[in-house]
Amino acid sequence: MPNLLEVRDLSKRFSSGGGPFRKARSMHAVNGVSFDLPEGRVIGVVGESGCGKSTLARLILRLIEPSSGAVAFDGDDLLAKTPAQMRKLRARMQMVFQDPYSAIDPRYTLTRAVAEPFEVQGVKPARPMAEEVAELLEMVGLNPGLASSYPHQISGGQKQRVGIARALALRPSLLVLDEPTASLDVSVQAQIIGLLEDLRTELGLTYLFISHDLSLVKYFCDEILVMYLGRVVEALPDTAAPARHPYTRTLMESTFEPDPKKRRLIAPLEGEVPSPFDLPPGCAFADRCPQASALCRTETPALSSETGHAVACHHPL
Amino acid sequence: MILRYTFMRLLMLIPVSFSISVVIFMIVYLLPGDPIDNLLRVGSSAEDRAELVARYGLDRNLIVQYFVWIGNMFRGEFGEAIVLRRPVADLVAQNLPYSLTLGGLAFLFSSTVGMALGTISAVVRHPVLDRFMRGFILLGSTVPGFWLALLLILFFSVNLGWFPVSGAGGWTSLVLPVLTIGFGGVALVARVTRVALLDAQREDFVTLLHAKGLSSGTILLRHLMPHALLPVVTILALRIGWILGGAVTVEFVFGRPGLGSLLIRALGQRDYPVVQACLLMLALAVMLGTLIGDVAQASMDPRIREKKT
Amino acid sequence: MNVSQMAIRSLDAFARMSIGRAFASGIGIVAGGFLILLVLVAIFAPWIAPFDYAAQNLLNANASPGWPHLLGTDEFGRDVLSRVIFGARTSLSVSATAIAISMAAGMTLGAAAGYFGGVFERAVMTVVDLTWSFPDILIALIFVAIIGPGLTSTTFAIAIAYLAQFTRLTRAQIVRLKRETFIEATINLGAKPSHILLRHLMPNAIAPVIVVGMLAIGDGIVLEATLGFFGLGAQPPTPSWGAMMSSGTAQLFLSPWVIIFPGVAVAVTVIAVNLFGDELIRALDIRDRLRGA
Amino acid sequence: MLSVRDLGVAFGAVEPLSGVSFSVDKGETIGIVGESGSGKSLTAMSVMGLLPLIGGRITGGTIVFDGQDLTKLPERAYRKLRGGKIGLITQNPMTSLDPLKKIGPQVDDVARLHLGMNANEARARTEEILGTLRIPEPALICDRYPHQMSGGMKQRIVIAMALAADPDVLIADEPTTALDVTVQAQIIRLLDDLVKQRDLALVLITHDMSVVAQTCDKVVVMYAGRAVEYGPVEAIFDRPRHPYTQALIACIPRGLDDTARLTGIEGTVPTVINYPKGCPFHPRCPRAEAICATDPPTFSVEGDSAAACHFAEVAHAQPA
Repeated sequence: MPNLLEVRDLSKRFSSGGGPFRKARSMHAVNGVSFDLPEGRVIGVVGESGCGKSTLARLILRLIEPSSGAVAFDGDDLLAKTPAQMRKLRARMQMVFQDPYSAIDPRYTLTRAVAEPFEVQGVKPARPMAEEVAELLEMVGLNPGLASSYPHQISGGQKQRVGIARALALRPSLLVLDEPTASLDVSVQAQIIGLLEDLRTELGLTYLFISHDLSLVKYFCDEILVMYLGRVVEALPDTAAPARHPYTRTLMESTFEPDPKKRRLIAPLEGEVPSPFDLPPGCAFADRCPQASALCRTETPALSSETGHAVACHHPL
Repeated sequence: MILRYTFMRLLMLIPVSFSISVVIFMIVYLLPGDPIDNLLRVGSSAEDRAELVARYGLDRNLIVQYFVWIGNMFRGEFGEAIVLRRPVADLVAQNLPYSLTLGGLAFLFSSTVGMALGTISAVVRHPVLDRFMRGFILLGSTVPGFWLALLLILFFSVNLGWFPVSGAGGWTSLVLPVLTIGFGGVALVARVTRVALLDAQREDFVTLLHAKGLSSGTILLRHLMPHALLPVVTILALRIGWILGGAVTVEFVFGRPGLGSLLIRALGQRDYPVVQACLLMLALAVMLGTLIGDVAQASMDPRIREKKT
Repeated sequence: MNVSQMAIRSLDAFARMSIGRAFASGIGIVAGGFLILLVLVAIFAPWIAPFDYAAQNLLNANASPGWPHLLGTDEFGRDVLSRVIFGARTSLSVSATAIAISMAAGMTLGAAAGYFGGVFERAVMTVVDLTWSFPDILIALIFVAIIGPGLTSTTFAIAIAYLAQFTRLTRAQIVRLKRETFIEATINLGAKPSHILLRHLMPNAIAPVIVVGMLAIGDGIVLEATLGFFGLGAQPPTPSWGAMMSSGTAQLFLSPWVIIFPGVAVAVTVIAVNLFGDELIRALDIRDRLRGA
Repeated sequence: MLSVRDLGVAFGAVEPLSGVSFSVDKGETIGIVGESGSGKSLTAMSVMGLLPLIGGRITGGTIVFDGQDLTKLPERAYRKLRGGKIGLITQNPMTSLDPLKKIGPQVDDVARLHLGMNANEARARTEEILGTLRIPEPALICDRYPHQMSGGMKQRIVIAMALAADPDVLIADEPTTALDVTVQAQIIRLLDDLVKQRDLALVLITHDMSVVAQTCDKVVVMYAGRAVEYGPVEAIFDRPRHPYTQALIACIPRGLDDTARLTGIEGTVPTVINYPKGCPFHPRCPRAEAICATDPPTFSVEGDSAAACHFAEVAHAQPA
């Protein structure tokens, strides 16, 4: 399969403060991320809060301008596009957002919300709009009878379905899913995940799935990128691959099995994700890593791959 | 920490006071007619005019003029009142104490009574009291001050004869003005206190305070009040400027001397040096008010202390 | 799309429902009914007023309330009731015009500041915050002092006095809305900035601004009355509630009704405006959005 | 140690909680699990006697702690229990400490209130407890403000407050929901150790079946304000008899070692205003029949566990 998305050395640096009385601080939210997403595959990006996974999603869709790096969508260099070209292209790369509760304009009926993509892109659907909207609602498992409801009249799970319908209205090829189930109840989360799986096979979609939940990512994705403080520390070629980075292993060990017989003695990792501002040199994980050596505190390990399983660690497992 | 914050906050006043002084300085130029005429009494001789021009450098460009003017202001030389024919500084010095007394008392009255009423209405939560408070707050924040002043005069001074109708002799003459200004202030402060307390009660950490076994009284005094005070202090600080400047109407109705009535008379008589001086004083009060408010807030809230420094 | 069109458009099913709900409570009916009645009185003043508001009758000066002068007469023997009725015209129209100007300008400034951000936003907000901390009466007084007394300058003075409020509020709404997911989602659909601003940001921001505008009409009436009281507003013989009280101070002891009734008119109107505004806020459920702005 | 029988709670005319029972002993952890709106947090508030704070009241049932019925306890006596004998850990560590006060005094309060200590003794105790919770440099932390600390650290402070007076029961309401997974593991381990070392009775309220599987001895599954199934953790996971429990377990993605497809539960989680009649789960239940829509099911007991389902007897024959 050809690559639908090629991300090369993508970085974003935010700087804050720098007022007359404050010291400017800078933060590498995303730092030199590269990966390929072949058509039809699902890549999961997993990491804890502040690891830059959401920023990465927005950089790829150019909702935030990258500081450096390149993104190619279907062979097209996205960063070379003018704003008008970019707007046109957005029809083919859509996103489902984390918070379904504010993902629809509260003043829009579902019909208007689902028809908005056509209005925005100036596209006339083949069928009458009402039919098109009903079809889209049905596609995401919503009763078309809800079409004239307002967002506040439906549940969180239903809102997320509307969000998916909006994203799919223009038949995109790439769908970026930014924690689409993080604010939903477990039973509803499973519904949405099931729906996304169905849609993928039905419409031949390619997904980039962002999540903090490793077991969900393992269930849903073909490949996994593990991020820590802006960098990809490990790229698992398949979900069964054993962890080679100490952080990935910790992440796996911190994720419990839903089975009381598989209880384990947790040897918790000390400390927490440090502030992403003004990071010291070396591996960002060194302070919490049981394997860390002097080398780790001076030199940042590069993401290197042997046999397709890349890891950024001086002392891989 | 708090000293550092105060210092930073003072530094931030420099650009603000600069822009305010420029606006006040520009008033004479924005007026229709010749700015020099605006500063001279009618029928002044050519010599008077020449002297004024020389003193303020009025023949030079605006920027130089501004610096001459602001320099004079810093030395306390506010110029000569056109109509009253006295140094403006004297006029200000004469009127300021009246404003400060009235403002200070009204401020004290509205903050203490307002906070007390607000706290009671937030804690007691009785439907009748609630309705009464809402009615009071509504009246206090809608009834025009000058009309209330007139009604009070009519009732207490004319009908009952308890207090003098006007003037500034003795403490009795202060009662009605303080009540008039205080009425609106009490309503405002009570409303803010009430809302802030109710908000604070809804905070997550309050549940945990109860879970620690603290009594409701302790929680109210030691934890809720400090939180509720944060917005109250902001409002009170804003009120400092409002009470001094907003007392215009009340001073006018009661015929009291003060910055407000000085300003309104000067405006009516087109006595611009006086207008400029009054505005400068009021602006100073407003800025001082916000400064005090911000510093007070910072001293109560560690998060603000750190954010700004 | 201009502001008034936008205001009308914003009264979609959602908002119409809410205004209906504001009328649903007892207080809402009384306050709203009173306001409608007042507007009608102002419009049809010439047909309702029992006397000519300007007709002097020095022989019948300072007459107490009774027949035929229900609310008495002033020092020139003019009918107080008729003057209060015609005064409603002046007070309402001046305040409403002023607030409309203020709202339009404030919304434009605030929306631009909130949407574009950066240096422009900081410059606008510095000025706005500064004027905001000054008493509105002071700002209005200075303005009237500069361009002279009269109804036109009163109108602009009120507009300027409340400009800061509308700018702050609109900006706060826009800034808050910009962070909502649906804005990002719509941008990601390929929407132009104009679509975002006109179809999402403004329609969502407008409800609280309109409600505050409605409340500000009450404040505007008080401010107009105060300026009129100082003799800086409506010039004789134009009747305005404030001006009536100004000329009445001299007669305070002799004929208090000249002062009491226009004052009652101001107070009752402002209270009605506030009560109805409060019901609107509740019906629209926007109390939280009005905080801190 | 703590035993809740048939608890019912009402806010005005709304009854968001009814017929909830469970008990927990020293050294034992019971999990109360359910989705949003299932009433699990209300259960915590009821046991803490904090319902009046949010405008609710207990309408029925008993909460027996140490031999006395807490529902009849006067507020003054209840205050001695809260923080003294029963500690509470709340969900969001970011907002659960007073932001205007330093950490030290906030923790000191507990020892001063319940152990009658003076300021110095209380501070010594605070530092000791912070130490046992593996918080580095307790003396320094006491002098900090909440906003200067990370979420995991704040949650430890909250735990320290709950532990300061050596309570018998700890109620933890979603203690790790707001935390990152690696920090969640730390906190779960910490709670586990505390239960063992201090012989605590822990009531762990959570929406996460994996957390329950990892830590609890017993489980109560709640749905729409009712307990629908309870029993020992192994029994619940091995042979869930209530269709809701079965579905809830089936909603957890388990990775590649499980080929079952994730489908979720049809329909939406009911809210207090639209709790269904009869069995609360019937609108979403694949096995529902006419009787489920009309008659609330009673518990069918089997060994130590029980399920409130009309078809509980046959249900376990066909596990999820």
